[in-house]
Amino acid sequence: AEDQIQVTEDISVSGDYDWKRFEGQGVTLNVYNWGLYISDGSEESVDVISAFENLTGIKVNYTTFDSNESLYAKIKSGGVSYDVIVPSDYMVGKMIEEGMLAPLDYSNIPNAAGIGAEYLGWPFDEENTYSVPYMWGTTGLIYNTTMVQEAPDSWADMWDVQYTGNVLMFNNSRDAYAVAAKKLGMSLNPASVEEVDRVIEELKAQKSVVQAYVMDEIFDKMEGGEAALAPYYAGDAITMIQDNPDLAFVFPKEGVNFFVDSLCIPANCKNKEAAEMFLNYMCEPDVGLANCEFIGYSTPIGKVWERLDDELKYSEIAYPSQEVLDKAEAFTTLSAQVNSALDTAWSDMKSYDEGGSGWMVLVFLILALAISVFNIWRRVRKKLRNEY
Amino acid sequence: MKNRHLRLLQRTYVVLIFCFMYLPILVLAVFSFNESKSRTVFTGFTLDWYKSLFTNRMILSALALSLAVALVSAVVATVVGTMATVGISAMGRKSQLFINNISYMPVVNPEIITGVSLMLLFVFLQNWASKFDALPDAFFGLPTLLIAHITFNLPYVIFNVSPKLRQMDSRIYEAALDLGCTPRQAFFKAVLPELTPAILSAFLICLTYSIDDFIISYFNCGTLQTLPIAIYSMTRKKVSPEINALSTIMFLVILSIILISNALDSRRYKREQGLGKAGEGR
Amino acid sequence: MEQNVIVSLKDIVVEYDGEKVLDKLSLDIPDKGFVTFLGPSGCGKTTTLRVVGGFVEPKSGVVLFDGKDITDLPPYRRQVNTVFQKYALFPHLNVFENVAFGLRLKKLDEKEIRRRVLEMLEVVGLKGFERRAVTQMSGGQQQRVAIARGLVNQPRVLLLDEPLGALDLKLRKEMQLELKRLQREMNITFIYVTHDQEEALTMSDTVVVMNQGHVQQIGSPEDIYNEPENAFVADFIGASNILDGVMLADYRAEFSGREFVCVDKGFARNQPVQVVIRPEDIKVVPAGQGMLTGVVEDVIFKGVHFEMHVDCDGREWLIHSTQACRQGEAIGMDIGPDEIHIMARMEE
Amino acid sequence: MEQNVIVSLKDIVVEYDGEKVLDKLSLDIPDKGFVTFLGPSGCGKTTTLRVVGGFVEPKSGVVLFDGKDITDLPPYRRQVNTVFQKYALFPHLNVFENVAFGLRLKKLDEKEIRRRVLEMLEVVGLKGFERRAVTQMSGGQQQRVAIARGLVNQPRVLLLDEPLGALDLKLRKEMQLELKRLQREMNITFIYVTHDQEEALTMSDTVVVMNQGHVQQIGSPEDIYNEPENAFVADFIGASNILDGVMLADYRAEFSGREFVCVDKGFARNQPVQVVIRPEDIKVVPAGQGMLTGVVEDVIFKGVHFEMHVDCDGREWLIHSTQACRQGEAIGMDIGPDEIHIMARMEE
Amino acid sequence: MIKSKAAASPYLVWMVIFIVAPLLIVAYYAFTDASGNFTLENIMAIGRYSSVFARSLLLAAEATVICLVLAFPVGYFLSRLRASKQHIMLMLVMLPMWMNFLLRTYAWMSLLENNGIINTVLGFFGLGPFRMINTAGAVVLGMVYNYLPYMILPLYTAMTKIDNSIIEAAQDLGASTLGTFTKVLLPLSGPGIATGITMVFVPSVSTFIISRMLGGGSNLLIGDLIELQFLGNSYNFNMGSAMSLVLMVIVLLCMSFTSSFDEQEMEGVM
Ligand SMILES: Nc1ncnc2c1ncn2[C@@H]1O[C@H](COP(=O)(O)OP(=O)(O)OP(=O)(O)O)[C@@H](O)[C@H]1O
Ligand SMILES: Nc1ncnc2c1ncn2[C@@H]1O[C@H](COP(=O)(O)OP(=O)(O)OP(=O)(O)O)[C@@H](O)[C@H]1O
Ligand SMILES: [Mg+2]
Ligand SMILES: [Mg+2]
Repeated sequence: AEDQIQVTEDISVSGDYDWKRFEGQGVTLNVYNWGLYISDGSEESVDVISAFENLTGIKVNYTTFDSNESLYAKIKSGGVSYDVIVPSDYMVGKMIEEGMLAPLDYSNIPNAAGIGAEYLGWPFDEENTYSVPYMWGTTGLIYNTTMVQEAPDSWADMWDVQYTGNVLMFNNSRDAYAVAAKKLGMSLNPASVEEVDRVIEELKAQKSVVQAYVMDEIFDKMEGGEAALAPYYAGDAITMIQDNPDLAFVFPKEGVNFFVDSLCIPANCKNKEAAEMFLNYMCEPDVGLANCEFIGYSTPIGKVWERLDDELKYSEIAYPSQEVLDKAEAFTTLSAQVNSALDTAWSDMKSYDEGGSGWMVLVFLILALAISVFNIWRRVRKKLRNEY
Repeated sequence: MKNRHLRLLQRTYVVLIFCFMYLPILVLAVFSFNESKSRTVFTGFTLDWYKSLFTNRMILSALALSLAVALVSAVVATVVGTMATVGISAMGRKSQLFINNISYMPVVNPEIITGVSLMLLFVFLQNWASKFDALPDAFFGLPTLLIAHITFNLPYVIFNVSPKLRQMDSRIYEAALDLGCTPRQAFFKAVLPELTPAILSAFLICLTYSIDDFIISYFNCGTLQTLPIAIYSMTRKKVSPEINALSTIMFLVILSIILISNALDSRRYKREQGLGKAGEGR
Repeated sequence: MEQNVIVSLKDIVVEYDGEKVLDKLSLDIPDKGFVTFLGPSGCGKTTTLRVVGGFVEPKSGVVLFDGKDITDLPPYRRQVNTVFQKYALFPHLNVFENVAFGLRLKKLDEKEIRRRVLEMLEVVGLKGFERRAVTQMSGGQQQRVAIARGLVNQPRVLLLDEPLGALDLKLRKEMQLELKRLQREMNITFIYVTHDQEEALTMSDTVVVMNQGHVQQIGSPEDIYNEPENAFVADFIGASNILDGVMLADYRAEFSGREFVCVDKGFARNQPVQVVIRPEDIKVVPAGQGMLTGVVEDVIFKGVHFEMHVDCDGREWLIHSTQACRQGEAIGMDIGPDEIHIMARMEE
Repeated sequence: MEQNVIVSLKDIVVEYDGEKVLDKLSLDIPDKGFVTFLGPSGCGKTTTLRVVGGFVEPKSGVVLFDGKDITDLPPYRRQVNTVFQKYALFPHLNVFENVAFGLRLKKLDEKEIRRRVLEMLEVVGLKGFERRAVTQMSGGQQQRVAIARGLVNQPRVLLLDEPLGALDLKLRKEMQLELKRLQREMNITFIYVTHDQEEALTMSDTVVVMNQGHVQQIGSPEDIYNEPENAFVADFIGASNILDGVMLADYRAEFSGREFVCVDKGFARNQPVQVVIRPEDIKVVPAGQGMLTGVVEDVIFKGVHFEMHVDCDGREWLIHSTQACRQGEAIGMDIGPDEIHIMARMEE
Repeated sequence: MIKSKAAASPYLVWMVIFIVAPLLIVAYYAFTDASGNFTLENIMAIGRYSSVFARSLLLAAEATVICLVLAFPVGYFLSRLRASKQHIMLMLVMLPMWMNFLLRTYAWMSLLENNGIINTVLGFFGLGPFRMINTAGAVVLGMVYNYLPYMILPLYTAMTKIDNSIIEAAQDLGASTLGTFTKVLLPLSGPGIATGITMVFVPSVSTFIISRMLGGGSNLLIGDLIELQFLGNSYNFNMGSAMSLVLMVIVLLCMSFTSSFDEQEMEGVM
């Protein structure tokens, strides 16, 4: 169109926005995103970040995290100031509660208007004061067809001993909890500490079956045929299946997690307006399309969906049927008490050892003591000898 | 005869150990030329991964940052550490022991504790300074990274240089005085050159540790990414053979640096020997 | 030969950790001489040298140089250079630069430096070695570099602290002659430290025998050897037979149960004395014919002479003789009046 | 004194990197003797010792011990103990444990070990030092520990590789006597390595002079000193005047432009020979009276004697004399027939 | 020699601020709760993770012992080589150390995976596949591999100081090969062994990379636990500090073993 600015071959952005106002000011944006969650130019994709830099003259320092919790910890620990972050739903809520996010000035993000209404106004941020949806999706079960007897259809298959050592599991507390909770037919948002304990017990029981607790390593492992079953995000499953046709994806019958990842600006952001420009850029249809094609997640922007190629557009995995969505449940922000119970229980679970080698501590303490006594004795002896 | 068997056994053992140490590196190198992304099946030869590596901005900028941090921190640590060594040597035995023991802390402490404790300090400093607006905006980042690297480098300088200083013949210093140097001149003209090899090797050690450090940087890098951190984030994603290409290049660079410096060394040695012979001939 | 005094120490006291290492030491060093400090390990030789060089500040006392007080002058202002015990060459510099070090500090021009360094290297016999690394030289060569490095600055006095201590016997002998030659050629004062009496005798014009921070005797090598002033000196300079005796009158001494004629006088009547007799000064005669009779206990072939341990009334005598006796043989011993050195008995 | 042979080397060849270090060396070591290997540095003394000790496998040749072939026996099976060049004490053990090391390996009972170690420490004069760390001892003391450690095992042969090399002169002299005494007391064979001729002469019953992997001469110290078989031995044992000459007939030699009477015979007529004359064997006589006339170039006082360098028709003679001459003085030199040692000229 | 204590002052200031102060802060956090009140709860709560501590110590100890056993002969052989060869061999030992730690560990992933190179090769011989990755064994292997040079080098340095004649002296006195080893070689390489143990044990016990990359996150180690508190799921500075403190105490206790050697003995071994 006339009022479009052609940035690269693939990307044009709306011309009625002042993209150049920070040019030459040496502005740098620190963008903190999930791994593999933007079209970054690898594998012949479009490099949307450098296009943004060319367009605006703003430098982007792009780094990645691999779970909401580590994002939270990194920001919470202080000091670090990011300009744009991409937390998921419940984490957005938690961060809002703790005053970690800055309210958005939508006049700087006109493209937000293109976002479908069904993706706005979720409980974690009802007015979308702090967050602009970036991608949405569901979780599901990825499996290697050559390694399973019959296609799994339930989370419970991940507890099946015939897959011992061939199961991968989420390496973050909420997602892992969700799997176990759904298996038990419970809500994936625990309401009480007892509930947490109950579900974590289930995870402990699963431990002997699990080969590894991983996050993005799952790509490599599933594509390489290292494991038979793994729960992961639907969008990523599409990527994996593309790379290894042996893989398949299923929405377990107990129901899955529905999530929205949102673009947010932390409260201690140093350059909010530039950050909002980045948000606006991310909501550009061309950019959204590039991202969507690269990462395979589901877009909340209508214009992007329309332009997807059919394979993705009508993908059962990316845009599941209503039946699946009906059974899907979203995360909510937990109360502080339940949250900390979950964290503790999670690390308990991780450190839990069936063999149980608690007595080893005793052995080690005794050993350490023996060594130090031996040392003192040695020194005394040496001293005596020297005096002699 | 028995000796020969024993020697064969020794050789075999050493060769096996070296195989163990080099096997993984070999694997990395071989698969950097693999056409497909598979890390285990070799499907064909390609140099594509090297090409794409050199267009990977993340890696290149992380590399630049790592080099810069390593260089600056090594220089600062070497200068401060050498000064410290000289100063400490002038102290009494008790204070020497005390300072040395504290200096040992970053060496014997697990890296994670050094990293974490520095992070806590920086957080504390920042919270405290934010009240007065005394610290620069981007305090967490380059400044903290540099401070952390200098901190864990300093002990290596001290423990490398101080034995040299102690072993050094104090008469050399006196000889310089005797020949007309003031104490300051004597230090720079006679003592410092003597310490140079130790200082240099300390500097190299600092560089190495600095470039290789992951854990301490990980806790103190703020929004920045050093090369190890970039590599870490790469290993946690869908791994691309670029990483193999990167390791192969790093290995070759290091290997060639070592070989060149070795060759230079032995050439200098030979030249000196040759000169010596010529001198005797006359 | 009446000589000027170049360095003069007056009542020097040096303490380490409260222990007196030099105790009111006074000493005049004649100009253009080869003066050797000789004494057992730890007697304070090095310390004395370091006082002259300016590396040790005496607790009290005065150091005069050419009549001027230089006690407080730092080392780099003294017209004195030192050759250190273990050379202390600068390992990072080659031979040329080591020698040129002092000259460069004086900011002489490059040509002049070159000329003087090369000249000095020629003098010490290291022509052609300029560019050699000092670490790649033998002990003797390093020694020469150290000497050249000192001499090139044309000091009035060169201090040498056991410069040959680390060399093997053969090299040592060579370097002794070399040093002697150098001192004559340069015509400056050498103050030389050693604990090897043979070395001291071989090289010096003047020998200063020290013990426990005190000067025991100063004199020419012959004086010191032939007329030791006390038993310590006598014993330290060559193996000796030292006996207790009594001076009966002038020229008559009694020891070993017998009266002897000697050349000493001026002692009080019946004054207890010590008698020193060199092993090579005892003549071996057939048993019964000599002044003393003894039984050979041990004979050791030493090449030039035989060393014999002779038991004489329960006292062991040491005799050097070119003539071998058998073990167990009884022999007579003759001692000429000249060979009997009488000295007042030291208090122990 | 006819003695049994305890160690016998037959045609031993040792190569390092293809270079022959010992070249068909054959040698008999008499039992209960004090045998010294003497030779310049690098001549193969240590290597020979190590062949006996079992640390070096000869390329060919046989080592006999008491008549039995032990060439392939490992060191820990040989009835031989070694005192190493730099002692090689175990730094982690104290004096007692160092000495007890060999006994403990033999699994003797504790009491017996204690008795023998203390006894041995007493023999070497280290009573009361049992618990001292060896690193805290002086060189001489360490030496004694090393000797005790070897001797306590009651070896038939004790090998000593320059055991006194690192000690200073005085200590060295003491230890020489000490070692000699020990050897006599223990009544075992000592094989001793040194490159100091005086040491070799002082201590040995038998001296083996080696050069470049070959034995040059075997004999008693007196034989070696007085009747060197070739110029190498003559030169190596004490400073000598070595001149080229011609044998005119039996008992008549010509050298230095003059005919001399000597005691050697059996050479061919006009055969070129080398003449060795010891510096102390030359008598100084007034100028014109002696067989030769020379001019004194240099006089050095050496305590016992004066060392003179005399120029005689352009050749420098070394003379030791108790009588000093002035520098520049012309003197005569007399040489008795006994003092002239004639030997066939070596091919160089 | 050169009497200038002032030269040390920049370092002393640095030391106080960046070495001493951080440790004090760790201690402070360890004994306070989120609102800054004194508490012992953090320390007590560590009891819950005793199995992690035990596992860490056990795996690290295993790795250390294996390193020691593997490295001892290497150090010995190297120290007996000729000087020129020693130089090259040392370079070879150190070369892998110059490679990025993460890359080296990553390489093991390719080797150990179920469909990895080792299993593929074994497959040719009809063996396997063996499950190697994501086991405790893989973690130990990673530790051994990464820290082996840290064991070889100090051992080598200590052993170069053992003169050949000392070994010969032992043989001379009747010690067989085994006797020489136990009675002379082993005690004399003591300082090297101690340093080597430190340099392998400390990083092994606190690693979180190796356990994550080769252990699959189910073999949680102390390092993981601490990281979890500061930059991960749990987010609890106080708890993390308490764990750090305990870890530090454990390590220092073990290190007192090393420092019992004289400074002089240690010289150059570090
Ligand atoms: N820096 C010092 N600190 C303490 N004591 C010292 C120092 N230097 C020398 N001494 C002591 O002073 C005494 C004299 O030492 P000095 O070095 O002058 O002896 P020396 O005659 O040169 O002996 P040597 O022949 O062994 O060199 C010795 O007892 C020595 O221990
Ligand atoms: N391990 C070795 N490898 C190579 N060459 C050797 C070795 N040991 C000795 N040599 C060479 O063998 C020759 C004889 O050495 P050996 O040690 O027997 O001499 P030596 O007579 O004991 O000399 P020194 O008096 O210096 O101890 C020398 O040239 C030496 O360089
Ligand atoms: Mg001295
Ligand atoms: Mg030798």
